[in-house]
Amino acid sequence: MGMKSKEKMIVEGKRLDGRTPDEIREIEMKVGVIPNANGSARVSFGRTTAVAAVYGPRILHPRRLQEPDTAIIRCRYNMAPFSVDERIRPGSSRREKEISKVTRLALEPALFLEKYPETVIDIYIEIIQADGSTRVTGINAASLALADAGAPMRDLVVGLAGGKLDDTIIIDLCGKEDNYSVADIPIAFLPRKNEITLLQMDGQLNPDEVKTIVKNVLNAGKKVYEKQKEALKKKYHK
Amino acid sequence: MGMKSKEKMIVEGKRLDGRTPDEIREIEMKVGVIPNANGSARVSFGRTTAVAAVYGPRILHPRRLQEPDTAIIRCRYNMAPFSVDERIRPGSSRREKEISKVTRLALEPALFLEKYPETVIDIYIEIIQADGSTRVTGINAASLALADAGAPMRDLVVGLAGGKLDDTIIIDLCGKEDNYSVADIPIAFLPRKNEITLLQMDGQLNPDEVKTIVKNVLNAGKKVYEKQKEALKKKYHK
Amino acid sequence: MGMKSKEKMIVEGKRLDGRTPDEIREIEMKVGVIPNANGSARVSFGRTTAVAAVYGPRILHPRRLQEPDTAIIRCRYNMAPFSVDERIRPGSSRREKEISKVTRLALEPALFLEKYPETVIDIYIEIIQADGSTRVTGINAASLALADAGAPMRDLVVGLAGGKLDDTIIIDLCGKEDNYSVADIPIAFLPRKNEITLLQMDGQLNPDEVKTIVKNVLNAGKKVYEKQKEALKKKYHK
Amino acid sequence: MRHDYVLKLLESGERLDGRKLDEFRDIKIEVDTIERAEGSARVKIGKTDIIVGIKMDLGEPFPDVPNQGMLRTGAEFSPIASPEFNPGPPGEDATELARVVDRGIRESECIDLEKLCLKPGEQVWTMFVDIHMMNHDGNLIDVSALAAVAALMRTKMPELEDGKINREKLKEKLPIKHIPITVTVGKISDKFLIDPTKEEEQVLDSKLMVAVMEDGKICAMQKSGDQGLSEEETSRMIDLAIKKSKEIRKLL
Amino acid sequence: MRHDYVLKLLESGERLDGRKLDEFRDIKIEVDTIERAEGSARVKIGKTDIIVGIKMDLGEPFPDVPNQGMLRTGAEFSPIASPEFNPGPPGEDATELARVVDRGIRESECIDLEKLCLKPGEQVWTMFVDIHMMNHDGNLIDVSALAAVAALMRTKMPELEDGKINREKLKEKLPIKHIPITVTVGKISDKFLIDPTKEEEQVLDSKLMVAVMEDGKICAMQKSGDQGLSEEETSRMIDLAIKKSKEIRKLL
Amino acid sequence: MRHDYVLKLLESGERLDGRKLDEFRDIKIEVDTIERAEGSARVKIGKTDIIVGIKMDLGEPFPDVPNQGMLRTGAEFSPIASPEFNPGPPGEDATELARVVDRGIRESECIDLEKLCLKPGEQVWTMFVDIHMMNHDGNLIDVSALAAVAALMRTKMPELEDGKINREKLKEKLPIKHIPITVTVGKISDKFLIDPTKEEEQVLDSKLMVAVMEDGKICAMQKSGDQGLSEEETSRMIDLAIKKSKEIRKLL
Repeated sequence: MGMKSKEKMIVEGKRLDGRTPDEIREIEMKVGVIPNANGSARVSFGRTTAVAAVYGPRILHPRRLQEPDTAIIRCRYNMAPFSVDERIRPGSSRREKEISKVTRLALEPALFLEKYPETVIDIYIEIIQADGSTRVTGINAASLALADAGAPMRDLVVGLAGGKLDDTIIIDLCGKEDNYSVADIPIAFLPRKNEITLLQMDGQLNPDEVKTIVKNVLNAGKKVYEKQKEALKKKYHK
Repeated sequence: MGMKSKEKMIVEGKRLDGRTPDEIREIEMKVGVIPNANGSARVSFGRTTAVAAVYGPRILHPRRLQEPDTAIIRCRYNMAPFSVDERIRPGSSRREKEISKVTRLALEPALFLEKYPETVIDIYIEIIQADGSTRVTGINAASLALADAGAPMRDLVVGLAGGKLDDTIIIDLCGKEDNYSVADIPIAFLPRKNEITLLQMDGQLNPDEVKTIVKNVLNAGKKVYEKQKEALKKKYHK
Repeated sequence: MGMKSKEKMIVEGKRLDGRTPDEIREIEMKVGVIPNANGSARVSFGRTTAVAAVYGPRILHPRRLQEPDTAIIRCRYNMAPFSVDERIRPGSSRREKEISKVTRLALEPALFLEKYPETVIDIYIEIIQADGSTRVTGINAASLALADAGAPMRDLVVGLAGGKLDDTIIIDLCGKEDNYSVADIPIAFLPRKNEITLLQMDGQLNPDEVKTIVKNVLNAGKKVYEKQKEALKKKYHK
Repeated sequence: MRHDYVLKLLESGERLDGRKLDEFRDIKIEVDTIERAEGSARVKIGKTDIIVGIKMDLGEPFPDVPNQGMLRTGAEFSPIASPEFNPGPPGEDATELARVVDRGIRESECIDLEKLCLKPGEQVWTMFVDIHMMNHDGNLIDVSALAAVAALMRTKMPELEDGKINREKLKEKLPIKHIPITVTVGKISDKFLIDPTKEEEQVLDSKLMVAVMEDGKICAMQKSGDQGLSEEETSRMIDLAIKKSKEIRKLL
Repeated sequence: MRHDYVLKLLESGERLDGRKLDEFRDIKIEVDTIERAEGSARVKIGKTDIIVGIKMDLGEPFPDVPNQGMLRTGAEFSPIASPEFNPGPPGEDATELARVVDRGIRESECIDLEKLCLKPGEQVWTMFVDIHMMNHDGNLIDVSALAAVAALMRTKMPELEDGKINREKLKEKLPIKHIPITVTVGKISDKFLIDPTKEEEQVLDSKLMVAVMEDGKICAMQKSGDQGLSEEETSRMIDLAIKKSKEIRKLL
Repeated sequence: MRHDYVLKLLESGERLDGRKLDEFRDIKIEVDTIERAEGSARVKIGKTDIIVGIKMDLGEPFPDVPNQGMLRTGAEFSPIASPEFNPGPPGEDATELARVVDRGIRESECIDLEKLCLKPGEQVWTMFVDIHMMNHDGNLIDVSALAAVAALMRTKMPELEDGKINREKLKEKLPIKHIPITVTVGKISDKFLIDPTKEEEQVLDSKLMVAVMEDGKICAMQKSGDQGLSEEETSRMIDLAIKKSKEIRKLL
């Protein structure tokens, strides 16, 4: 956002990479990619790739941090140094800290945390390669990793971004579209009841546009949901 | 100190801001300014403003830091990023660390710490705006905040700086006077018994000058003491 | 390493400082140099000087770090800010971290750690002045400090570096030789059984050269061993 | 007990302090509180009390926007403001606060950053927006965002003399283009409320922060809280935020 | 119990997974896994899984080698890779790993650093070699070193346009001169083995890491583990490492 | 027990080591102990043992004093020096020590900083004064300040060749103008004493550090300890410090 392109980004209804406005990039999902983890998954949307691992539930130390009636979730979203053009120095940036927090809040409503009092569940998300929509890609990976770990869940959590580019409402923004978009709305939700658990926005939109984008993302997100379920099935049926 | 002014700083007995050598800037003091704190106060000397809050006594964790026969004082002196010309980066500088220590030592002799074994009393001082004499302004604020918190005290603690500018002994240095002064002596003391609890010096003075300045500050400090008592009275009689 | 000298570093069998290839610089060793420590020593090889202090065994806190059947060794190798040409900023560099680890591993095999369960032994090594071979000089100092502390030891630990300069195998590299050497092999060993406990290498050598250097260092190290024993004797017979 | 009482009251549409659900506490805006800053404001909403100070400095622009001034927003949860705050580097919540306030200013194009360019690619003005907390009684984001905007509106740029800053001469105002107002709407069961106190925040299901421009456009949003929202709830919360932003805007 | 069992097996020359003592696990090398990096490789040996990405940037050379490009190697023990790893700055072991891999590259003169100088004393290329761990099942150094070399061999330098990097145009390969292969030999009682799993590493007496060049020269060594080695054992471990390095070299 | 005994002795005017109250322990000053530093000194007073090393480097001056060299004083409470010290960044006491020593040097105008300017506003000499503790047995400030001054007096500036430092050629001495001597006076009940051991420090009521110039002027003071001082006590402590500073001065 903030940057203005001199040229049109959408020409004759086609986006830079040839997609239509409501088309999601190629999605790849695989669970069980990290043998050491209790659950794990790798998710790609085009060139954006996230790997998530879940460790736990395990007893939390020191004891004074334990909660007597619930498990605690700790979440770290991290960009690999080589994931973007300019190398990222290791260590959490402010952006990574904020995304770690909203990701945790996006996942918590899906979990029956009260089943594991006094424990901690660690969710680590690594963005191996970044080309837009990294936080929602990370949420998809974390959702699958939690399911792979056998965590009791109300539903899976689906992540997908919507936005506006030129005058067009689009979904699943790639990196360049993100830079030149009018607005970007990353969303996470539980598809069964359409419960929104992450909602952020950058840019300028009138309220109706916001509502349209939210609706579009909830609809298109169903495809992402199917992909998640497929990936989980593949694990058990191969 | 260290910088030399080309011009006289005191002309016909008047300082830059029109004060006489033994005149203190306008003082404002108010207690109970932070509703969440156990005690709090705001103190201004001219454009220098300090806010202090006291939290505690509260049980100290982890337990191995507790003292079985006394409360522990922790003190943090902090400059707001916008308090001076050049923005200050957050995080304790070496200067702030040193002042935090001497401030703690300036306050401790006033307190009956043995009344609260195993506890900690936290004193936080924020310099909201700085125009010289910040550490003594902070001590005045902390003294009032402790009294406001109902801490059992032998006496209030009064802070006031003295110094030498051109050939003249002055008190309550403002920022510019501090920069161009021959010497600066911040002092804190318990007025009832004239017990000095903070005494530092920068600059060059012969011993008699030092002694004169100490005497002047102890005298002029009585006015600051009265202001403190007034501020405390106002709290109960309004 | 990596830098190439335009001139020969060894001329007519003599090194820059007049030594023959298999000659060690002047060695000074003294134990008991730090009154507060349980054991301590200062060791110089030419202009390289290391001081080591041992504190412990003492009970380890917090308790969950204790080992029920053995003492734990903590080791810090640190360069004084003024020990080299360009002032070193305080705080552990990556190099210091790595050397701290290999030094600990070089010393552990000499110690009967099982005698002091639940405790920690702290070994602090300060390089006061650096002119090559600092890690092995530090190991010699630490070995003496441990013996001075009365730690039960299988043997002393001897440190000595070997290498290749021009076409010549040498031992005890000074700083300049280190910079221009073909290869550098710092070694530590327990002389009684010739057990190698530290072995690192930088540079390029064929395997036979490596083996020759290892043999040479084990041989020449006997002199260092004698110096260590002398230094310990001096402590008791003066 | 207290927690349950606050919860029950809210579920029945009432509040401990007698306010209506869509009513703000008393709002006080004081400007130019810090004479030594280039701009400043102190905003109290109820017992929440926040000072924002603006400092202007020179810097090198980011390579991808070589002709734009820079905005840097920082927030510290100062330990004077609450018994739960501790000294130390900003945690998750302080970082989020700073970033959300920054986003509202940035995305609304509040300041004409191109007018803050001195030499493209080499030298631009940097605005440091520092959020300093005095007392925390809930709704930190709305109070901070309001104080930030109020401070920016009063900020005067120091003069440059021979390429150096002279802070004793402040003249021109910052080039303000738009004014974003941030309103956070809380949800509990089927009720929506605004301006929650710290006690109320502890029982909320979720919150939606919405930054609104003069023309009713939205320029930033952030959901928070550990419960989900339906599409319809989201819409209603956005609408309420827009409505209440107009009330606040009148105070500036 | 498990620990004792692994120990006994090894002492009798056997391994839990049926391998011979001098046998590697399955080795898979994937290159160009990270399209956005200038070079990358992912190496799996058994269940140990490591990605190395190379980023090229411009920098000022070190004053003592004003005409050489710079190499910076970093390693993080990412917490996704093992239950024992925690977030935070690199500890002793991660620091050692990065430094040992760096040493193998540097001392072998793997890259012709002088060809990476743009303006002596002022501007040179910097290579950032970042080791990113995906799963840790032992032998981290060999796997990391192999991935680093495989990634460097595929690295293409971005073009410079008006002194700025254009990463969309990658053309020339890095000037590779030598290829070091690192093999770590473990010792337990009187047995030597290679490519230990994490379980095996826990019972080893000591390890010797040896980096070997094409012509059989050694360019770096590092002993590890808490037991000593005799001169003769050292020789035998070096010889075994050189022999096994030839097998690995064929895979590149 | 020991604590009470030391206390009682002092209150009756006696000391554990038989010294008079106004008597220093043995003072040993060794100079040029660190050949690789531009200046160095090691001072032992009793069992307190401190090395100060001076490094000279080039730097950019502070904007408000563009024609003055810079002084940077650092102190680490090295863990080799005392069982209570731990590795890590300097705490409150180490920071105070460094700042108090720095103040004595700076305020006495010990070094003619204007002579250390190479190009006004652009390049000046920086002096790094690093205080390295070898053994701590009390009175750290006096010992450190003495070692710092002794080291500065011996410091030689490296030559500049083509704008680069050549540390193999040290010629000119630092331009020393004044020599501050720091004496700390302790108080217990109605007694004053100097040069306390670590044990004695633990029972003192308060301390006053006084830095004194050749002509008897005072250039820095710092009160410490958790008890107050009367005006008259302060005067007597200043007078004692001045008197004792003359003894120390003779040793340089």
